[in-house]
Amino acid sequence: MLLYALKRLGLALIITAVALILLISMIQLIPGDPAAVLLGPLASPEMREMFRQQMGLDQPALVQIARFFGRVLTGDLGTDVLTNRSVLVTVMEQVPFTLALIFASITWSALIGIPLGCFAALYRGSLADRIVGILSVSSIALPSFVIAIYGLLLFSVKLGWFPTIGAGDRGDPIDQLYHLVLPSLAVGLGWVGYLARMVRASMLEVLSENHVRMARAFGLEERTITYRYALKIAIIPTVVLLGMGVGNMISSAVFAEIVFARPGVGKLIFDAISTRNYPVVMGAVMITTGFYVLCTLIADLIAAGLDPRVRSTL
Amino acid sequence: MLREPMGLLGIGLVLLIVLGALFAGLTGYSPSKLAMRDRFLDPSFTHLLGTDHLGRDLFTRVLHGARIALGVAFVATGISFIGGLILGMIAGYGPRWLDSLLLLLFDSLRAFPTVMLALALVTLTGPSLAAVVLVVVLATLPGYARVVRAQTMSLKTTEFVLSARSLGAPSWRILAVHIMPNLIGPLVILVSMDIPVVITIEAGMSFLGLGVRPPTPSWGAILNDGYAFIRESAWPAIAGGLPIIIATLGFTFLGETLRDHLDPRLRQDG
Amino acid sequence: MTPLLEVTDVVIRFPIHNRIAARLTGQPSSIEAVAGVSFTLEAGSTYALVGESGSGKTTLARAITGLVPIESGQVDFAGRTISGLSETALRGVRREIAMIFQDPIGSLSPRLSVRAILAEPFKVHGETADLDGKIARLLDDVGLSPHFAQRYPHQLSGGQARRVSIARALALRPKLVIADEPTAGLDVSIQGEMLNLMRDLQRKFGTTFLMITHNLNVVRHVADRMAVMYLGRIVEEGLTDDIFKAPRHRYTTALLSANLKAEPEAASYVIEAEGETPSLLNRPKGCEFHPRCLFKRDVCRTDMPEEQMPSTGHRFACHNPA
Amino acid sequence: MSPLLDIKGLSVSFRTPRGELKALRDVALHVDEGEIVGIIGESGCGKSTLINAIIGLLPANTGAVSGHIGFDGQELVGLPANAMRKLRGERITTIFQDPMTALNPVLTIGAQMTAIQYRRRASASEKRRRAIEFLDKVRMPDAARRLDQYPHQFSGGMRQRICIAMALLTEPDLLIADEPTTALDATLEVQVIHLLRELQRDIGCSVLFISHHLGAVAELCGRVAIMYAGEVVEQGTASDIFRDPRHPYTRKLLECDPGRIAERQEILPTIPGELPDLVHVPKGCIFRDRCPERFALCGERPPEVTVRPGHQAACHKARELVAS
Repeated sequence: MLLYALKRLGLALIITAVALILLISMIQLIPGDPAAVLLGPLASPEMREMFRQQMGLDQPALVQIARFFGRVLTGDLGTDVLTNRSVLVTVMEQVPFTLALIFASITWSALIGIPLGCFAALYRGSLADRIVGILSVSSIALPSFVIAIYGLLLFSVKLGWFPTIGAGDRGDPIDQLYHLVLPSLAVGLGWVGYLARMVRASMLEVLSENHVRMARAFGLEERTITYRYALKIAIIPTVVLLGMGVGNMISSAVFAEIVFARPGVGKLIFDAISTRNYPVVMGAVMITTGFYVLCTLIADLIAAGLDPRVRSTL
Repeated sequence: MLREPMGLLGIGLVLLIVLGALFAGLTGYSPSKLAMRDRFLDPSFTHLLGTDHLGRDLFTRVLHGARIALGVAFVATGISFIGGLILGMIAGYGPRWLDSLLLLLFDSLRAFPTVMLALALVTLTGPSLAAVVLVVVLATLPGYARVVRAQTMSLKTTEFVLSARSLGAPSWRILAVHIMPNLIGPLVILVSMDIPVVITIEAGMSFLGLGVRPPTPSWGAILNDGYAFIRESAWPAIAGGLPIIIATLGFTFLGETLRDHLDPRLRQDG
Repeated sequence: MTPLLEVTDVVIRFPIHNRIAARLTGQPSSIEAVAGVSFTLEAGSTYALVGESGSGKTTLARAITGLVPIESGQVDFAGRTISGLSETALRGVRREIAMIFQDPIGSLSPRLSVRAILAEPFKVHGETADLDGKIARLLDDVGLSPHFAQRYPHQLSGGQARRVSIARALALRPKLVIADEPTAGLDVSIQGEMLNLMRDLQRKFGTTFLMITHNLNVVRHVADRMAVMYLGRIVEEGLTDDIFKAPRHRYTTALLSANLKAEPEAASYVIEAEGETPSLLNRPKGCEFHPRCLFKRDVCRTDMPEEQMPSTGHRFACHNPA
Repeated sequence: MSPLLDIKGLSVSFRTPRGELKALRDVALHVDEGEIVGIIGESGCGKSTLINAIIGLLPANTGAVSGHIGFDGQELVGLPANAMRKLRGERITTIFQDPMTALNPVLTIGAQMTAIQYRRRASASEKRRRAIEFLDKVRMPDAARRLDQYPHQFSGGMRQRICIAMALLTEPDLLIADEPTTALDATLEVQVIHLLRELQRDIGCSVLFISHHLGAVAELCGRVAIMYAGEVVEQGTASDIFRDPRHPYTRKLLECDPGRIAERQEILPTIPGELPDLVHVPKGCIFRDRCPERFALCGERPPEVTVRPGHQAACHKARELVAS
């Protein structure tokens, strides 16, 4: 297990590093002058030249990549062009809002999705299973931003039940929760379906395995078989997929933040693009990517810990 | 397949989108010509979905948007399909160092949440249709390549591949005759299940202003316009979301039914 | 007689850990699946490699045609060294040595028709003239009617699929056919058919057979010579009749006594081997069979037995032979 | 005394896309108390369906089930699932073919062995003690320590021993062994057979031993039934069946077994032909198409001929076909 964890951690670090390098290299690979794109058509040649020097764009490509990489390793993601603060600080200010949204969404969707998946697996082939199946594929298919806008339209604009913008008052948790309802509905709805399908599929796979047949031949109760024998195995691949699904959730969160004008990393990037605040965009992309890699790493480690076949190896 | 209600519904919805794209020119309106006197009209027989903040017929715009959505979906998935197949087979069958290298590349690309990839890329290139296609390919291809690679590796050790090798068959022949035919089926299922994802990415990017430039009608852009004026009129927002819902649900239902029929693992009798 | 195939001191290793992991776990970085095997195969004869799971017999068979790389040792075929050849250089060799794999249906490419499967050897070696005639003759050789050409592997029964693999193996009239468990997965009533067919074809074309099997009953009826393998080594080797009449190595005797006869009142067997084949990760010291041997002596625990050859053509490695 | 397991006229069919597949037709078989009965059959003979019918675990596409399965006076055909479940693992236990997949990979052996004792009113430590006792019985070295290990830490042979220990733990009346040695090497197979016989004597249960390996059945069983294409074609004591078989299929099957052929032979005997299609079951004798003895009467379904007390063969010529 220790060996596995080390290997997996090493891999995560390498992947993050390569992802970073890819990101930095994109500036080089993409044709055109980034200074022109980033500063917009109105910038004077002098401004562009200054920008190039500032960003180190006048250096050879490899030097730039190496430099940038080196700075990132020390936690220096550059300077916020607008406020002149460290990008790291700017981004980290917004992280709690996004995390709150993501965790709220994961929580409510897991509470509904996982039992729904078990239920569908137990009553496979029944009408209820079919209905759950259709609803879950539909909820996965529907883009979160469409749900967000329709939700906004119906519940905020027409019915006036929920607030349309913001994250609520700073010192008022109730108000903050109130502001979370619609965004986390939009972000989490797809996850309910995703979870239900994952759990159902892996449960069905486990229930068709030989050892389940053996457990039945020993007269164990269906309840024991489902919860003690099957779920313990089915949960392992589900955990891995959950980790991978966080990527989707980050994307959904970006849209939800924009639609509901909620502070957060997504909103930050979106606003930074319109103000051509290029270091903030890159910094935020790096931090969310790192967060995503971390989530898959944690999920893989939990899954490995749940599996004695991996756990007992060194 | 036609006997299943879900498949039938899927085919119906997809057909609606495809026909819409084909006959988008027959509505009698231009998708981009302004008519400021007709702003925010509610739906009627002359304007089936009403008009937007610039007085353009939303129905016409939605139909033209279908062309963009379907075009991106087919071009980008086609590139991803072929690229994933080739790169996956190279990784799975080629030398180990190449496999490690490609795998690292795939996994690193997969480390980006799709929206982040889109945001980072478009900041540098500026919004365009090509950028949308590039984002879709970068977001989907590594996943396909990984699946193809895993399958190639397991096929590589099957007795029928060993048998072909023991005959002296060259690598290209083993890949083309014995491995590829066993990969295509599962990959087609996988890719067809991803079409709604691609439509979502395209719509999402134009919603964020990262896709096609206005005034070209894209569903995401229509939705964004509607969102901006949501307090003036609900119809532009509804009109932008509706085709996205129809298309993603239609392709999902179709893909699901297709998979249930083609995936031998899910069939009870062998 | 001249030897057609000569295998000398062949060692095959499989990596199991990379170097860092091996150091951390204290396990070796590779295992020896085949640990120094030598035997000679006369042209026109049938030779059987016998062993249970983990004996390395399948690995050895695959290594002969270069499907698995060998670590050291040498393989000579028809007077030419074929070990260590490149894939391209092996192509000519593979025309002369055909293989039949274990799984009757799984060893046939699932998306190809029987016709395409049988056409492949000719296409690979560029002999595409009169393809249909050749395929028809092959089907006839193995007793399948011509309409089988249109079928796909999953539409065949185990016996029919096996016939197709035999036809494919014999397509280019190879000098040597290596058959890995040719009767595995087949019912008793069909096993005989396959063995008869292979014998017929051997008579007709003078083919040499190397057969890999765990089924002693099969060996007795078809093999001229046999070798018994245990943990990647040959523990006993000789004429089949000699070994069946007077087995010497204690593993061979155990294997023979475990071959249960369908005769109810026959004298009950004696279990002559305890426990199970140990893992290749920790080979026992001394004689590698000693932990399971009922006849072990002290020397068996410490010294690996030397190979002895009391009579010509019968060799074994045991401190306390039967 | 009535038999412990008494199967009469059992027929089972499956729904398939091609139509109703009649997997078992009019099967009669009994197992007395304390007896070991062997069932021999090649692939497709219906032996797995027979086991599944007895333990009430037929697959979802099962069609009609008719006839009787009497177990200790209780009718098992049509028994409610709950009542059936009460018998399973308590009075009827099963050992399966593949020991590598039969155990739950994420639970320790100890957890699995205590879980199946859920009906016993005993403390956890007592259940554990019993598990250790039975692991000792199947000669698991160091049982107490190994109880806390997971299945993947055991070899195939050891896993099959664990399965045997689990099957005997509840001291069942009937043990069903479904090809328990097929996945094992020959040197392990004899060990397992030896162990089964020893423990059967110890516990005194009845055993239904299913195998396609004639030698294994001959070694272990007192009585033998031969199945072909969903029917029991012959049954009798082991010595009757192996010395004086009366059904042509049994005779051919024994002839084909290379283990019984003493001298090295140039041409091995075979049974030409294929299994009949069980969707469209042919009229008359099921073995007719492949039978060397067939004659005009074989177009009619053969009667169950009693050759001698306890030895039946379903063949028109059963009385004439004496051992040569």
